[in-house]
Amino acid sequence: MGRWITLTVNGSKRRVEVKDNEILLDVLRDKLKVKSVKAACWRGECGLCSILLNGKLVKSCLVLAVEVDGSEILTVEGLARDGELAPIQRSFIEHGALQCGFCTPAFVLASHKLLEENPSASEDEIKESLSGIVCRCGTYYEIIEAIKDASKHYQVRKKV
Amino acid sequence: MSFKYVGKPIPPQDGFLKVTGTATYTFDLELPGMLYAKLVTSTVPHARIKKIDVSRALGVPGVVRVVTGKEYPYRVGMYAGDRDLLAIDKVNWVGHPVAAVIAETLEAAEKAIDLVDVEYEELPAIFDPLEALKPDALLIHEKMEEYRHSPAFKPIPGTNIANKFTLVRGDVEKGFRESDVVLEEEFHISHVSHCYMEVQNVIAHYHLDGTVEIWTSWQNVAPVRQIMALSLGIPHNKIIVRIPYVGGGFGGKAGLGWEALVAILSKAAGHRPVKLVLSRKEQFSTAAVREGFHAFAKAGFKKDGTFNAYSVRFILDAGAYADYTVNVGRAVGYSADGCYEIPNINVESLTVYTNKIPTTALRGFGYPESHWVLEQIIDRAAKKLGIDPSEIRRKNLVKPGHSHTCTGERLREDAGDPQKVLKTLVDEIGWGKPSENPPEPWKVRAKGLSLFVKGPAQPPNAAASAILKFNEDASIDLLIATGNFGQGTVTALMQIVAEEFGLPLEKVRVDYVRDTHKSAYTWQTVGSRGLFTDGIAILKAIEDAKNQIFTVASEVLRCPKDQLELVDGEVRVKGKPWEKIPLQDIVMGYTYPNGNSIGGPVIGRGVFMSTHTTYLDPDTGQGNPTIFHTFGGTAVELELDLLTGEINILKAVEVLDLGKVINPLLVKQQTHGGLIMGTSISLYEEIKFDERGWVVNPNFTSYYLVRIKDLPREVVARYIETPQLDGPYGARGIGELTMIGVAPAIANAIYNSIGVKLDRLPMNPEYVWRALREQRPDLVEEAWKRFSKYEKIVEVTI
Amino acid sequence: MSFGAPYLTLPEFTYHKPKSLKEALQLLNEFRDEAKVMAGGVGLIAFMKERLLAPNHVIDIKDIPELKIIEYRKGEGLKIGATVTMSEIEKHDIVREKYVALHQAVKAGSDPIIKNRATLVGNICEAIPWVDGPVPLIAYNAELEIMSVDNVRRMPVSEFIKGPVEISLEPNEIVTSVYLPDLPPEAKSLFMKFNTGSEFALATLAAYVNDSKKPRDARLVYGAVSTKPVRAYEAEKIILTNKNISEAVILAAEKASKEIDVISDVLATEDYRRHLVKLLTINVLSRIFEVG
Amino acid sequence: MKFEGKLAVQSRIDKVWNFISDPEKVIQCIPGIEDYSVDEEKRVTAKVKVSIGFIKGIFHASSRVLEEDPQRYIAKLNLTGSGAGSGFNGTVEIKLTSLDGSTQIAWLADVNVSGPLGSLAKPMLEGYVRRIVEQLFDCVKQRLA
Repeated sequence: MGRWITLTVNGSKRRVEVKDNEILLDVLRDKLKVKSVKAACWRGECGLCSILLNGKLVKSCLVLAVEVDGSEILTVEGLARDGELAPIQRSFIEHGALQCGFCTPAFVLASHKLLEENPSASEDEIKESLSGIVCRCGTYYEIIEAIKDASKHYQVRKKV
Repeated sequence: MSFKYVGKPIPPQDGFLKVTGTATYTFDLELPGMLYAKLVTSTVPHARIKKIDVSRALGVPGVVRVVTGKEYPYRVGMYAGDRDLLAIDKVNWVGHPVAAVIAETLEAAEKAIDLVDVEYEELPAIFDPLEALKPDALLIHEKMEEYRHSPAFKPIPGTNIANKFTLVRGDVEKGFRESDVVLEEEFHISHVSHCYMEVQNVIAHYHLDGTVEIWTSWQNVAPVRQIMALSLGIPHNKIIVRIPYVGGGFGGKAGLGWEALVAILSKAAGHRPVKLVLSRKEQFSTAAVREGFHAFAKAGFKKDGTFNAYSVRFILDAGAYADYTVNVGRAVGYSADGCYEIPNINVESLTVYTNKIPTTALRGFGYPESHWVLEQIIDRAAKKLGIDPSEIRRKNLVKPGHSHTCTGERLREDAGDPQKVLKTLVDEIGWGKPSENPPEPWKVRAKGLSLFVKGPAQPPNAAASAILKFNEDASIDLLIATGNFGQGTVTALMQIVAEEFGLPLEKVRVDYVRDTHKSAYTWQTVGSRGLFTDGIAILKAIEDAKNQIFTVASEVLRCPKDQLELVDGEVRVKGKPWEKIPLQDIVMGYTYPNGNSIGGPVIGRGVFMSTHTTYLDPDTGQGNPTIFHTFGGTAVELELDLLTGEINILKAVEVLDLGKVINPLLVKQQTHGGLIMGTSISLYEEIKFDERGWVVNPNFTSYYLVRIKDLPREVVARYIETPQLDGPYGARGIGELTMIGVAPAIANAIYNSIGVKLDRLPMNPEYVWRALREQRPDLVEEAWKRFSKYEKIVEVTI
Repeated sequence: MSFGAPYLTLPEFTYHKPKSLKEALQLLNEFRDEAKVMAGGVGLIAFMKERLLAPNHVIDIKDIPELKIIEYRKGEGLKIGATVTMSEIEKHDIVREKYVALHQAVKAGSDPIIKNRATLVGNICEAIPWVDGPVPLIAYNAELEIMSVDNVRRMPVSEFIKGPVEISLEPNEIVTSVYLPDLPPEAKSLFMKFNTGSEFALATLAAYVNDSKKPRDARLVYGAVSTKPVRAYEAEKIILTNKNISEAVILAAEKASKEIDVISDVLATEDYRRHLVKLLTINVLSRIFEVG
Repeated sequence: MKFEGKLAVQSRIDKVWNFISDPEKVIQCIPGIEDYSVDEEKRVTAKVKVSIGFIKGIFHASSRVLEEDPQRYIAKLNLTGSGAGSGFNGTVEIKLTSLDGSTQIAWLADVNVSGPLGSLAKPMLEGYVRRIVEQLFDCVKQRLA
């Protein structure tokens, strides 16, 4: 009844049996135990289940698991390298850009992606790129500050 | 005095786990052998249940049990024990849980709920609390007299009134007669949802030996246990409630939750653990939300602006179950006077049942409602009297040390400095200085003010405690129960501990799981009380631990205790810093070189008990309801589009007298968060119902939350530090405060500038557009002319 | 039955991922009513979660090479394949420079994360009254290419959408591409959306004007105000014939707000929408004609 | 949503009444009916296949007699049902009048649809319900003919 798919999740290859009607979000959380991927609406409105799917940010509640066989997935668990936080992660902590923390994985991941693509993102660009994720605690000003502050590290990276 | 940690912008101590995605929420937890529950909910607003047929549902592979209300006819609740676990014989709103399916997978449970056949015999439904108050109205709760309720409340059996609060002070009729100007106004608020991101979810494991283990996304452990013990009759020590990280609460995870139900489901399913996760739709239709509200106010002022008499009637639309809303009704009642001295005041606050979604507390409960009314009344009076809104406020502000609140409580001298709050607010917003003209001549810019005061709404005996335990290396485990759902309180409390012992912050640890079995007791983390009550308990625990440490050190150093001090993790003799013992040599007991030992492991304990609060008199509402008051104010400068009705906040200023800012980074974060939530609720949020009582916008598409692109352009947060002498380092609470002033400040800005009254929330574009057309057709006409003849093409960004 | 579809999981179906259009069409021909075609999946999965749809088969067309194409040919116009995402359209140079209304509608259509999956064709086929995609397409007189195993046909987008959740598509047909006619260099188009306090629009307008032709060529298409995008023919006529543009803009706005069908729903009432139609018309047309 | 309509049937009023007031007979005329049962109080429960645009779903519906007056030829029914995540509820009133030899059936329906279907497709539900009712009475007309 199920079929086996292969995914690379945060750098490690995973094989998992899924049913055709299973949502990627649920497979990541329930079967692969990638619990940083949260959910709050299950229909593409809150953005908390955002992941990088083959380098593109998508909301995993609107993706079937069977369609992504062979794909590469990056979540916030995969950002830290060799025990070192990514600059955006450090910046989120320093600027207090988190309260309850439930939306934090999605915001961190989306901010990281934004800065990798556009290290000198303007405030408007930051706002536009994060408009699909909801933070009910209202930590938006701090998130913007954290991104602006972290951007210097990404500018350096890009030059290298 | 200079501190190492207190008053410093320390980053949130749970930040690392949160940015790496490793912070654990109940949502992330699974237990071995766990089953999934899904609720069958009512599709009709009011009906007798004639028959429930579960046979088809039981046929779904993977379904273990289907439970209905008749099997477990318990009544549960925190303040009002008016709620059933599952509808017993009657459903009272669309979304009322009627049955629960328990299955091996969520998918099987979801399939099965469609196959539970419920036969209803419909009854007439009441959707408006004003209808519910009519003498011949149908009773939604026919046996109200049988419900358990806290002594602070007054339900009226034989009516739909879940709580009646009355407050009388002075002679209001005489007050009106002696007033020069009397206004009568009406205000309304729509239902809103808390929209915390982590939905309500619970795991319960009812063991065969009668022990119940609970994991839940809730604000506090103790009330969960208390509700379960009282309503299910399980002894307290057989209930273990654990709360890991919580994805937001805002008061919506403080009252009655699903724990008792899920515990029963676990028992019914053969004592296997069961998890219930609400969907967002169920959050909008089945979980409790903030109540709807009507207010009818009459206010009398003297020519010089003196607020002389105030009579107000609050009608709360509590929905099918009132539980926590009875306390909201009480709080809205006793906070009716805000931060003003009103000699003659009369308040009636009715919490009324209707056939709508049940309701509960939301950030500031009662206070945003009372201030929505009062702060607009002030501006309307100011206009009538020709007095500036800041001046009329200045004139009527309470004077700590002299004034009495409407409950007759004499305000302490150290309660705060409302005049300074007002002055700072007025300065920061540039009150009196006209706004710049907007680039588009069909828009207007305006400024508005609002002041507020708030104390924790709690029973008089709401206690807290703390246990502080040293480890071998003189690191500290702090066992507290204060909920951790984003407020930053725990970081502030850790700062206090590190400060007091002169230890690095890293040496203080608060486990992320709150546990009735392992954490100290605190009544609840609500009402902005955590830092204050638990902070005091912690300071006492520190004192207790220090005393133990000094007792030993005094013997070792041969020096009286009062000559010792704790500096940088060492006990030193004052003035002789070379005579010292490192803490780690004492905290497990001191061992002399020969092996003789004295003292022992140091465990500090401390409690907080409010000794000066009282119940309020049932007839007059007089007494001392709160443990402290925090004064604050919000001012906004906004731009109103006269053609679309859109309101755009250009600048928001918030001033709070916090006594002492323990952590400026996190206090600012709370202030910003409250301003944003306040903006969202003021301008957009509203649960809408259709004529059958169905919620028509149970999602984030048509129930709009402010997003990152909708922020006020500029925010300013200023803090005044008038120490609260009994507060930890002089501090007062903040969490809820930050939201209260936003809505009235917006409405006041518009009223002040163009005289348009906005009486209901939310002030969304269509509502504002209607109000403009009705109240100022001339302005709209003028704006239209300017717009249609506008000479410049305006770049509108899409 | 419970209150309004509170599901987190999907109903059961069999998933197919054909590698060619031929294979996809054959599958669809076989399953017909029992099947639904999935492009980005945004609408389909949301509809399935709501239990508004419960197909037995889902045919995912993402692997079909020819549907991924977006290309412009001078003299012919722009072709956008069924699986081209909104992000790809938004970034496309020709779209940004030439098909301004489409670019603006895509930009404003949803958040950037959704746009990485959502497709324009999917947006059209959902036929939800509040979506933005079809509105500029109708203003451009865009057509859809629709295929079945034994037939290929073209149909204007305006005729394809019949009403909410109702489209002109046989059970064995797939919408393969959208064709936008090439535009004369003088042509101007703009799109504007009013959605304060809502993820969905309360009203949108896409306008297309070719001022160089005599008489002028003008199309005004309003979205989110009615059960489907609607054109204001009478208002267009005012634009076509009136010599005084400043005056024509106002008259057209008045006319449009009166002539079109407008509904009340959970987002806004009919009154307010008619008013927004007026404002949008003036805003958009003044900018097109650079009235001043 | 309120709808009303009238149609004439070439049949005697008592014959029409006997048909109309017999759920077993009327139910056969409901478009998309898949399965049904009738109890002794004329309470009908039925499974109906509904398709509105591309949305297709099974609705579980039931009806109950609220009022039946064979003297005045008036019947009033309550309808409730659910499907596609949505619910509906309403009343239908039917009144027969004799028109020399033929009979006029006048109906008045008041139906509310709640849930996703209601908010998504309310504007077109009107047309849909109208179509269903017309088909139903067309069928009644044919059966009586």
